[in-house]
Amino acid sequence: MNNLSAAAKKRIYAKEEVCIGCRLCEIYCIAAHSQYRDNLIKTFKKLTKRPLPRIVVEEEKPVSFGLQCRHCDEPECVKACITGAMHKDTETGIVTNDIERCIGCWTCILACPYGVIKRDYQNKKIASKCDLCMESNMEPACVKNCPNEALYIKASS
Amino acid sequence: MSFSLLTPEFIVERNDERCIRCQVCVRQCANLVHMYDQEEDRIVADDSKCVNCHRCVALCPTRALTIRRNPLEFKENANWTTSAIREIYKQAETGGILLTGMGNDRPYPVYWDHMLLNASQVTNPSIDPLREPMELKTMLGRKPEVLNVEDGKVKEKLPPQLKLEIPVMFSAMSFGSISFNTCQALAMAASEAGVMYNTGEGGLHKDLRKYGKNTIVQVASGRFGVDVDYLQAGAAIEIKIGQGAKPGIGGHLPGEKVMAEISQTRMIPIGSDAISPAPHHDIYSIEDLRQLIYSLKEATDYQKPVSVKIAAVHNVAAICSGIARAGADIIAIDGFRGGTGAAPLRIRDNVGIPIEFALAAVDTRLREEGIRNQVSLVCAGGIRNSADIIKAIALGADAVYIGQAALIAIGCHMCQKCYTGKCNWGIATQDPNLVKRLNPEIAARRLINLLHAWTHEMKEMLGGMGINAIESLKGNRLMLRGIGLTSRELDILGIKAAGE
Amino acid sequence: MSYVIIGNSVAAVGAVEGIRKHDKITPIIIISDEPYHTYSRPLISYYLGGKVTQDKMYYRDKNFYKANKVKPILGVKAEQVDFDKKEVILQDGRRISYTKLLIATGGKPLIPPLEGIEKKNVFNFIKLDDVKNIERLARAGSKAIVVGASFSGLKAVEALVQRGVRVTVIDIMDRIMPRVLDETASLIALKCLVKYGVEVLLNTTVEKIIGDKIARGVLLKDGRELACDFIILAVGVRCNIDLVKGTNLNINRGIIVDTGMRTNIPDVYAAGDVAEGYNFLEQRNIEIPIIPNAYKQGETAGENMAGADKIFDRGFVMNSMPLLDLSIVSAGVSTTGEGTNIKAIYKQDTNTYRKFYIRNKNLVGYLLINDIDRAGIYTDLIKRKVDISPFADKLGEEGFGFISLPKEMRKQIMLEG
Amino acid sequence: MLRYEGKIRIPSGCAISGIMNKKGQPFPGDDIIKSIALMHDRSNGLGGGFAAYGIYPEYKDLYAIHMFYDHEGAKADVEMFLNQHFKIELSERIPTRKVSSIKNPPIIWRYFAFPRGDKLAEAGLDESEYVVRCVMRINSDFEGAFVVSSGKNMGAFKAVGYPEDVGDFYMLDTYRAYIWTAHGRFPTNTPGWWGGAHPFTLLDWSVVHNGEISSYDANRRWLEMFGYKCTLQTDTEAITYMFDLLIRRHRLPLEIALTAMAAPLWDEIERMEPEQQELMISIRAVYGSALINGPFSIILGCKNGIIALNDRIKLRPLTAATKGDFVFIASEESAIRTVCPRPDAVWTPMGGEPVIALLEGVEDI
Repeated sequence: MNNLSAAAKKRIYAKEEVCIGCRLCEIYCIAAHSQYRDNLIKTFKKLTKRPLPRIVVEEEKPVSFGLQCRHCDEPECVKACITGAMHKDTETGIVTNDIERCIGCWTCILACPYGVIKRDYQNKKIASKCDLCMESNMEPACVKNCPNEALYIKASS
Repeated sequence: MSFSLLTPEFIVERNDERCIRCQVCVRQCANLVHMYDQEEDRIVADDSKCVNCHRCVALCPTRALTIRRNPLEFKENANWTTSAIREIYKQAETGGILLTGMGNDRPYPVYWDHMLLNASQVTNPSIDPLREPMELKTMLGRKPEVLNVEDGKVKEKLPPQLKLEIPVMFSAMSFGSISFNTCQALAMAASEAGVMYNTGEGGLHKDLRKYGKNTIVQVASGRFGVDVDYLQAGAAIEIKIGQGAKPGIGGHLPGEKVMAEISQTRMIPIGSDAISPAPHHDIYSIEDLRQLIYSLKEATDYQKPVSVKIAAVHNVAAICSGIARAGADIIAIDGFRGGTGAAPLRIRDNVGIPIEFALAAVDTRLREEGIRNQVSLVCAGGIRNSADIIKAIALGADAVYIGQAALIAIGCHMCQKCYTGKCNWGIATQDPNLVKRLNPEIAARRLINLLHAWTHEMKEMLGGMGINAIESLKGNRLMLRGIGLTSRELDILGIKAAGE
Repeated sequence: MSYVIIGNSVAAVGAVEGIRKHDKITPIIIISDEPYHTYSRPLISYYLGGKVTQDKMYYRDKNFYKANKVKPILGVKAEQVDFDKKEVILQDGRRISYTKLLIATGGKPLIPPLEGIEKKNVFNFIKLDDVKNIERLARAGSKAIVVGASFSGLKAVEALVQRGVRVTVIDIMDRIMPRVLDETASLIALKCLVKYGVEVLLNTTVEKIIGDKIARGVLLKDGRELACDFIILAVGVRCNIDLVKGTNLNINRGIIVDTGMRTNIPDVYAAGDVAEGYNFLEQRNIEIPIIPNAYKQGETAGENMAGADKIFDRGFVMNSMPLLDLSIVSAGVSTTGEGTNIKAIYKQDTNTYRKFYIRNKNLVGYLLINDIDRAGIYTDLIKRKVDISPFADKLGEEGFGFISLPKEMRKQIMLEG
Repeated sequence: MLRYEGKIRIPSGCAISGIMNKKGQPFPGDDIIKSIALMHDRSNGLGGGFAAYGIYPEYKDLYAIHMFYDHEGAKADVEMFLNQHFKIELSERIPTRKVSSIKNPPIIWRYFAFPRGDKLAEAGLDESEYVVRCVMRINSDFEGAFVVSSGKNMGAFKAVGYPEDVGDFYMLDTYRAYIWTAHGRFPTNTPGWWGGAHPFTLLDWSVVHNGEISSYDANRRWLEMFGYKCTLQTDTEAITYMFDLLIRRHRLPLEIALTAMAAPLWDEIERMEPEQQELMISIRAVYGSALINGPFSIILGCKNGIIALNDRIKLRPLTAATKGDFVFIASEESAIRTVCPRPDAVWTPMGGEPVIALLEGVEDI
């Protein structure tokens, strides 16, 4: 088994008891998926078309929490996808959307029980969702930068 | 009155080249300093509300923020300083006593910084704590003068003792003055580090009872949350007579902070003010204290050491002699730099004496009377680092309490606004939006780290002195030399001057 | 031993993936009369609209058959099934024997009894070949008539509009997509279509198709005549049961299956648009011709063919339809029946519409227009049959999400994934 | 400049040696001198001394009080005090021999005496405590006077000089004792006072010690709570008092007293059986201030035997040996072999592990 399959069962969870609603997760997610990666200032100062945050922050004071794709074992979005763009990588277990094939029909939004797929109109018409920052091969930006450790990665069986 | 003579104390500086309008500052400031102006697409600040707690600065992801002291000055005046003038403005506007939080910040001498430690050179070896055992384990409680041993067995059991892995405990801080999460962090850290935390006078929340082995339950003049289960729940009981930040003054938790959990824990109705009287109304003299000490011992079947905490006041040595003779197992002395969640400014800044003198005087007095071993001495109030602890123990303390240092470890920035209940760091607040900012797990980890670091440092210092067990440092004043002290001060501290 | 699947679309792919969860070895044979690598049929409107090219229409990548040890027999029609001998007889006479058989022949267009329907330039809108034919006529400035303001009719309209074709859409009902949209929603959609220059004729129908051999227009029931260059028929789809008509297979409108996708004949399964599976909201067997359902039925059939005991009993209708600049999603019940309570919120300023169908303590259906984010949460509430009474008032409100659920329920669901 | 113990703490390195006959058979001082002389380099000529047990058989029931006087005035004052509190049977100069390296001796005197019955009754103390108080009183209150030793049938002999010269000076070859201990000192400055040399004694306790204990002030301030006056500020003095307090006054069994001074580590305690554990925890709790920290090796002498003890992490050398009825203890093995070339057994005690050698037939110290 390689490292990737070790990642197969990873999920990001939130601890709502300590989520402080600062939304830094969104900020860092945006940057991490922009061309400037970790450079927040450039991401926000130079780009007019920025990626959407791939985390959903729900807030109703005093409760708040972040929520992102669960990369389900039985992904509803993948089963519902009409083009086959949404797929679960058999190696990594990560559910990703092939933006080359996504035509923005939003069936995945209809199907995702967590409500964590977004319509991205700015950058083509595609469904945007958490990819566990797999490209950076690092700890996901939201988890890494949560100042209160309200997000954590857990391997679930 | 809307017009105020008080100008902003601080200025919020925002580097617009770095500000990305993420509005974290807006969301994080409980004092509502920052606002997003949609029309201008920029974030603006109301400086007058800023307390310089650094919450926004710390969370700003692009480091766009700095807080500066407002450079605005009054005409130079050695007598009428800025604070002297501002305090008058404040009182003239409000008609109230000035409140403050945390410990005395006036420039009185810090005697810890006037004592230097010894180290071994040539004539005896220093000990390397990385290679040799180095013992910091400490037992607090009454010790008999003589141990009766018969046939290699102890004839009488020791009176109950608190066992500490290191001679450091977390000071009394009540649930109410600090948040539940803070209490939990202290409890978790104490538990993990093998030391004690202290409930303060706010009772013991049901969810924290599991940390009982590392809990000192406090009985103060308000008797909040005190019943026999509470007394049984901890490892020791502490009678709080006074507090270094406000000797002679009671406490007051305003009713708006008394929400469901606090109400339950303190056993008082929701929304009612929790008032701790200045004295215990059943203790008007030393013999009354003895009665309370023994009532508590009776209630707990003589299984728990009883501590008595007092503020360091002028006559502290004689008072402690009386407390020892009244049956206390531990005496905690809180110096005039001790912290608080709320105290009248004038009291905090002008009442009491330095813990260094109080400790030296008490230790000397108890030894003169031959009763030093009957009681353990814990000193509190402004302990800032491991060297302070080592010096305190060399002066004669068995252990120390840390309060402010512990809070700083978990994020306190010493803005001294605890009494407002708007602590942006989730420490001194009951606002659920703010409380959750203190993640107990992170805070506990930071506390454990701090204790860990201090443990290493203490071991290094001990090893340098050629000592490998903390008890050999206790009262070992030869390990201290004074610097920049008058001979009177040296006498009181019972130490020699550097070079002697 | 071999698995045979008749059909090469979503249910078939679901079945392959279902089989391969349990059985990585036994060969699978896929038989389809279409000559193409498995492709996504709904993509035909996007193909026509110029949004995808044919090479991007594959539903699974080129390696799919090989990777899954599938032997595809494409472009050859299965003529008949000999259930006794367990053989599929192909158009070319080949007999393919099976151990387990899945019938996933999908749907076929409902052809209305219209005079002139046989004329040239009258098209269905189901298969890739349909749009390949339409493509040649659908030029900027040409004129088209779409019969049926159904889901697929409107997707055709959209594609044509995107190609610059002038379109008239005709439906006999008084509103657009009558099975999904109510009057308010229909008006919103209508406005959108009009905005894009589409002519919508409701409450009327085509009497006959005009033209010699080639369709040149239609005559409406109300006597009007409309000229056009071509006509698309989109009045509906029905189960494609041609293959098994007259056999012992239990058939209603579609092939009747249990919750394991088994038919009444041993070792024979059916899934997708050809099947009548269990609709748990209607609590009866009925066709549910949508992709998510086809996939899950196929997957369930596949798993069971490979020896598992999988149950799929949560089927219900759900649709997402982007229509020009509108986003429309709906799921579950969309009609007001007895004991069904309605909560509807229409906001003119944002042109958003949210409608919920509540039966007893459960959400049984919804319709969202434009504000469709997080719709899946509602879908899941339907599927889980969650008692929504603690938060029913928050349905469709701003910021609705897990935060609106009671803490325990929220934590349970959020930690499940 | 000359510096006096008691005015200042003077760290020093040292040699120690002890020889004992377990049957109580006295033997002359030649061997102990030879043994300590071998370790000449461990001292620097600024202090040497001996303790000898069994040397005054004819006065064995009387307290033999050895004194140093700086001047006649001090002697007169102390003798007045002694006469008030003791009945003096014999008062004489301690005989010495002229040795060129031993300079500026004080007046060296000894008294054989016993407490006056009326005074003893008046004080309400037991006899030994009475003697201790008198010794403390002389040492703290009488300028120019110092009690060198105060036990029965024993005496301490010490001076500023190399120990072998000190032995020669006091003519120890002419004394016969069943226990001899010796000390050679290497102080780090220039003490001028003979009283500061070792051994240090109280009643019949004598201590020779090599080390510099870092717990000194903790030990001292604890001892002082019990009325001891550590006027010399030396480790040896404090250790002597510690033995007196623990064994004579607190009546602790010897091994418990030794445990208190060199307690097992907490780690070791954690691994003990519960009963033993409780005992150790209690010892550490009650006698934490008696824990002697820092490097030391000591030989405690008393009328019943000798005990040698190292600090618990063995920062100073200590070797023991036996040969027939003889027990030898010394800083270095060579110092034993020079007087006993073929011992029956030789070993190096572990840190904190005492060597206890008692006279035959004696159960406790």
